[in-house]
Amino acid sequence: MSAMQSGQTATDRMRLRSTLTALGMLPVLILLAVGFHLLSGRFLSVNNLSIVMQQASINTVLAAGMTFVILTGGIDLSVGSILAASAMVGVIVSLWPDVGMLGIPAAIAVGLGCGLINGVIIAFLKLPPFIVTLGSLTAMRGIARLLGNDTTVFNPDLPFDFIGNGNLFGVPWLAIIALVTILVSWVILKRSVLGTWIYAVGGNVEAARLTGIKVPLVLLFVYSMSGLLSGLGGVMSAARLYAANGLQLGQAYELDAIAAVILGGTSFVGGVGSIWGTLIGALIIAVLSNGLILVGVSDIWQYIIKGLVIIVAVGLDRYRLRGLSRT
Amino acid sequence: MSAMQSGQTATDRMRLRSTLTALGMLPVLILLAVGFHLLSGRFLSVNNLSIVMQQASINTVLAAGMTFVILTGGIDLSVGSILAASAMVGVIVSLWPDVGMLGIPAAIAVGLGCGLINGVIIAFLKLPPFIVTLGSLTAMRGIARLLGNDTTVFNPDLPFDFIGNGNLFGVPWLAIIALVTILVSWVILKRSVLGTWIYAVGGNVEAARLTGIKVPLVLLFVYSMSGLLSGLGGVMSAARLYAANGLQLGQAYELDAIAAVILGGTSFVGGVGSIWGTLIGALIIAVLSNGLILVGVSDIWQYIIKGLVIIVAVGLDRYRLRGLSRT
Amino acid sequence: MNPVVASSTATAPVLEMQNISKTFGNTRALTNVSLTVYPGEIHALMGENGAGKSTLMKVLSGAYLADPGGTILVSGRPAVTGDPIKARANGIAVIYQELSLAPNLTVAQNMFLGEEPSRLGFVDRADIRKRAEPILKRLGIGFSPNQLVSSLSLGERQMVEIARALTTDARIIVMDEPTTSLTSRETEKLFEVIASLKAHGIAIIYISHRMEEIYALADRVSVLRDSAYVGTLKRSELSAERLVAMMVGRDLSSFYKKEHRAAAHDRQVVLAVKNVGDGRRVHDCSFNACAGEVLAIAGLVGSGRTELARLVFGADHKATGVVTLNGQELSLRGPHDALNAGIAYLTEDRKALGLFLDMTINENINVGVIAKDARPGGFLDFGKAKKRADDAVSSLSIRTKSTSINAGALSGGNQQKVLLARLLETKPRVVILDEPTRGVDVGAKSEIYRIIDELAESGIAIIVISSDLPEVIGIADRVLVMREGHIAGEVVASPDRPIEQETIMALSTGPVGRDTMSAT
Amino acid sequence: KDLQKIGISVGLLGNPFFVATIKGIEDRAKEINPNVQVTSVSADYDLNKQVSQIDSFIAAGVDIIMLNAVDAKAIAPAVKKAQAAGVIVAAFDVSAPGADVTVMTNNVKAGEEACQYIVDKLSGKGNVVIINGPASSSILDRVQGCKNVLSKSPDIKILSDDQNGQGSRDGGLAVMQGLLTRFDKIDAVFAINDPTGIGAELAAKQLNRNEFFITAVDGAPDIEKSLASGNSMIKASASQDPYVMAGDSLKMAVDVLNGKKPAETTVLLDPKLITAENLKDYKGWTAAR
Ligand SMILES: Nc1ncnc2c1ncn2[C@@H]1O[C@H](COP(=O)(O)OP(=O)(O)OP(=O)(O)O)[C@@H](O)[C@H]1O
Ligand SMILES: Nc1ncnc2c1ncn2[C@@H]1O[C@H](COP(=O)(O)OP(=O)(O)OP(=O)(O)O)[C@@H](O)[C@H]1O
Ligand SMILES: [Mg+2]
Ligand SMILES: [Mg+2]
Repeated sequence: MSAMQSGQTATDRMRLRSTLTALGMLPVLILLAVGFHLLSGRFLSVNNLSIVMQQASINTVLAAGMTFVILTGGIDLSVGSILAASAMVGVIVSLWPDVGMLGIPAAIAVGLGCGLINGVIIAFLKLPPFIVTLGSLTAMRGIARLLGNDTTVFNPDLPFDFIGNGNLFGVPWLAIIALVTILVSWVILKRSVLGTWIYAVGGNVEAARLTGIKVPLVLLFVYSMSGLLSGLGGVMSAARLYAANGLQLGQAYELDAIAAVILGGTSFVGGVGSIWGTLIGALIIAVLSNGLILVGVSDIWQYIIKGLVIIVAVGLDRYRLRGLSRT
Repeated sequence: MSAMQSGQTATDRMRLRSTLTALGMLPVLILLAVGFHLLSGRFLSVNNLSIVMQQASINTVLAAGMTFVILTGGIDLSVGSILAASAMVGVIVSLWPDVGMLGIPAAIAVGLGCGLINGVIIAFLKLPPFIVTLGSLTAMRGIARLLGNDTTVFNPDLPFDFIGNGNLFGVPWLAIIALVTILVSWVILKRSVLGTWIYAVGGNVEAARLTGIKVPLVLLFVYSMSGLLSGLGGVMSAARLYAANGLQLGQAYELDAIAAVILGGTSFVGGVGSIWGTLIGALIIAVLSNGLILVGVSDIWQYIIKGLVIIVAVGLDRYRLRGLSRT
Repeated sequence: MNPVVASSTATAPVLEMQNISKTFGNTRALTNVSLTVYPGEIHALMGENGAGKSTLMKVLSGAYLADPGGTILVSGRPAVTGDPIKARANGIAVIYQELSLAPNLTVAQNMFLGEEPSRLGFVDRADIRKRAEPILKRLGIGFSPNQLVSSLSLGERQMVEIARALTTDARIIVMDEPTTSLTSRETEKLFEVIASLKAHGIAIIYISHRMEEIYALADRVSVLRDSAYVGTLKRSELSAERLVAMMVGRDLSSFYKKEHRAAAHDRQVVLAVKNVGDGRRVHDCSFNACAGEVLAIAGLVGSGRTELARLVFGADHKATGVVTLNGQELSLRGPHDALNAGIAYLTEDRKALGLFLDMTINENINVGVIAKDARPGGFLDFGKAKKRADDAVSSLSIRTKSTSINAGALSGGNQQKVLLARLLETKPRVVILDEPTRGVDVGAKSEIYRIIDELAESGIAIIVISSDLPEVIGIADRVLVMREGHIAGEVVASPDRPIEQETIMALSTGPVGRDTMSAT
Repeated sequence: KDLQKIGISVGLLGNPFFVATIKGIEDRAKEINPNVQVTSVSADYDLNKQVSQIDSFIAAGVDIIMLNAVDAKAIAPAVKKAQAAGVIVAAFDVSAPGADVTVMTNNVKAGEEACQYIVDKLSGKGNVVIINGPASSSILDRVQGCKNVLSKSPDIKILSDDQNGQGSRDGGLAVMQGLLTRFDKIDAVFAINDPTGIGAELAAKQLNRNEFFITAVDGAPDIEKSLASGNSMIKASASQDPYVMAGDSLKMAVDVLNGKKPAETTVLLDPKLITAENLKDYKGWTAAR
């Protein structure tokens, strides 16, 4: 039957399309990497790739949390401030004699706590995520500064510095943490009940409610997750720098995280997107920053080129998917 | 007939509701103003109110442009960078002997040009506004720095400095410009055909397309408008400061502008909102900054309080409107 | 079947569409379709869900650009295609199937959207009002032109769509399922309007899945099947058998269920609703639903049926009253409580409130039960889900190649069945179906009736909200009629005396009762 | 006239440097009037914001505005406005044209000292990297001072001077990682401030590079720790004394308030190069005074 046949090709197209979507910006990433290597002759060295992975790692972790949030159609602007506050707590606790390792759980707990507060306000008081997290962006920044009395706290003997500077079989711990975060997120999103609910809430929140999904709990989860991962980001940042500063750390990180998510093909309206895309998006951003330094482009031109590349990358992606999409 | 009657009461309720919505955060604004006056004893002086209006003016102009954009369901992150670039051009041109006044049209033209480019990419190439304007946020920042070779350009005899520092019958020109911007925006949004189309595109883009509205042109208009108003903001900033700096000027202004719009009750999904709300939102932000300094709150606590007030304000607003909305 | 070619009428055709094809990616929506329409003719277009009717009309209206090769002649002159404004200038007005209103604009603004009366770019609001009011009056519309569309019920929105089509001096008006959300009274009004349009020589292309409307209106009927033109019948040649045969290519024997179930009173009451109201649109409603019974709720558009159902389901907050299930009082904090207790609800607005268009059919069917099916730790059980989805697809005859395509790609009738499948997976004891056959073709409709029947047979209490009176009468054991948020009366079917349309109509429009007055 | 209210606006409050300046101001002010009200705000390097803050200070009726200008040139009109309203403007760390008094570190000299150390250590020959920062006057001065010295030694080659480490550990680390990959052999690094220098050191440690050493400017607490540890790659930092600097500025401002015009309205404090050797004599920013 011809209807059947066209159904078959339709399915094929769907599959092709979803593969391409999942692949997302990978071609762009590869293009950039090869381009930088040709220009600098040094980009594709093991050493440099490990640097890029490190530099991408914190943004990847934040962007993973942001993916959860954006999939539900929300946004979390407070990740940078939460990161700063958690890093402060992490370093401060690390200075406690003997139990310095507690800095890790303490920082993560702070992140989780902030995320929970965001989540409660958004899910139960039903206030718009943009404003709520803008508010906590500001308030948490103040708290982060308060924590250190507005100075840099530092600990040259940070007990968990291996996280920021160590390797496991040559792979930086930071990169491992980022990858594990992505994997866990993938499992949650694609293999768990909760993941389906997250997509459902993002796709059609009214329908989700009517099918009996407890929308507030789902929202609470995603904002808590984003907070928790910001806390983890705080640990990573503290471990990398042996220090934290309440005011400067994490400024504008939310923009990078959101950019990674959107570059990765996740839709702002919610319900559509994948965590692998986010990883690639974060890598693109890191490759750009690192590659432009390697090539020796001056700071000013780095801005201009970065901006243009971001736009062109999304443009290429659109172009690639055209003809496959519905109209 | 009772159907008529219930239709009548429904209309009444609608009217009440829309008045309340239009009123929006006004009660919060008044509350804040009175509160600060009681605490500092100086807030409600003519002098200080004129300062607040001045301080709110640039953000108001940016937020007006942002209102257009957000009403169509988009976003414009590049306003701060465009403002910086326009201000640079404005000051540089103002240094030309004899024709220094050309700085004003030059700066506005730069803003308009940038807005047009954003608009073309978003409307015709159909790329997501967030990424496009994030790209131009970055690229324009680079260009703004390039314009002044990374230094401050300065003109102590700025020919149009009256804009930034002069008064008309005691009202600062900055405030007048901001008010006129709001008025013009209101006329466009509520009285013109284009305004109806903007709301329609934001409310249901498919429906707008089916009725023959040229959606790309509407989008082009809103981003151009936002660019143009950013350019105007650049002129205002240059006139106020007699100077411009490509790197520092306008950093994170987009967040303030968006916050003003959202505080003003405009919805992120597009189609719902009013320009008066935006004005009130911008005033709230300015009152907070000014009032907290007057009261003598330390910088750290200013952050914390600002963040909380933003959240509480929206919360109050929700609470006030509850019972009027459906569920 | 043998296609019947229309005999030419005396006048020249106002519209000739020839060899129109349209493909979406790899989907053929239209294959060489031709259609000829004469002035003053009501030309019905029929076909199953997904046959291509709406696509053909969107090509006509300029919303889609057809594949090259076809031509459209309006009054003998070739028309520019692919441009909604040009099409409208040519005198073509369309009431789209998917409501295409901007919810945040007022009724009047929507009516004139895209061609606002204006001076120098400023909206002439006086003129808008002046032109809107007579049209609204002509349609008997009770709400104000200044009301926001977002505050209207689905049915009211449909009236706005119709009003919009009447704002232009159209020569051809396309109505793509205009009555799906309308009750008899509005439908009658619409038919009056159609008659007067016809008298003025305006051609109407009328798409509907309701046979009785076709009988009442159509001068000629063209049928599409699987994206291709099948044939055209003149009014004199119309018969249900022929139409159905042309549409489906097979016979559909029984349409509505005929034999009667045992009378309601000797059944056990499952759901008892007492004095339920929301303080705004629904007041003091009480009724019972029994196991194995089909209870219909009829009423005019906006009479509050949907609201009542949502209150019972816990989707909205009750101001008054109690809901009792099997003698146990429920405290509903949300739909999840209702679903846990065994009450399921099928929404009337499947796109906006029902489906996850970007999720697969499989996910759409399973989303309500994945938590129960999950493996320890909350992990999805893909095997179980696939089995459920496949079973549902075959038992409800959902027509799709695979359950892993997105629900958004299905035609309306099949989407409805996906929603039904989701609802049935929760094993409910009470099922509330809000307009279950809206926009669903004859074949699917009869399958949905069959499903309703089987559910009733299995002892589930079924509440059907419907604006389609023949349907209500055909399937219901008992009919509640709502008027202005109150239950105005109840009509019980008995073997010797079937329910009559007039009874329901009288109850739904009749004089306002005393209790109603005092409550307003 | 009594000292009742002081307003402080600094570039970026989260920097420990500015915290020390604020402490310096507060301590000196309390000595004069224990009930003085001090409000300190951060302009976040935004000139518009700083001008707004000055406006608000004027409205709040402060006696003195302690100003760390975001922009050394462009702040002029705001200074004039404040003075017209009868407020004394005292600049510290960064000059502000027209300010009643100015106390700042000689940043050119700081750059010169830090880089003279490099020249001496390298005996006038080698590859040097300058990690730049946000283009503010003090940083421009430091880089200028550094280049003044380096240019006197023709055998010293500047490999890179246009990368922005944002003046932070984070930025210094990221930029240095790139630079280390780009250049196989570096002999010395000049970082425009201490956090940048520490970031650069972290990068080098990670990549196991130790063929070079680092000098910086500031003398911040974390650099003290580094220098003290003995195995640090950071060898010297041209230290400033923010506490004294800001305190002096306030004292001079109070004099002006009381009608005593100082003979010299601008005071340049000389930086002091601290190294592992002379560290024990160094007071540091956070020392109790
Ligand atoms: N925008 C689109 N993109 C891809 N396929 C489409 C699109 N619109 C319609 N189709 C497909 O074209 C076919 C015809 O759809 P159409 O909406 O014209 O059917 P219809 O006859 O109006 O059905 P119904 O009675 O359910 O309204 C269907 O298979 C549908 O899935
Ligand atoms: N969002 C809303 N805001 C305000 N009033 C509304 C809203 N939605 C519906 N109403 C009003 O509530 C009343 C009842 O609506 P409801 O949807 O329950 O009616 P219904 O009988 O199901 O009609 P329909 O068949 O049109 O769906 C209508 O008068 C309608 O105008
Ligand atoms: Mg259709
Ligand atoms: Mg209904």
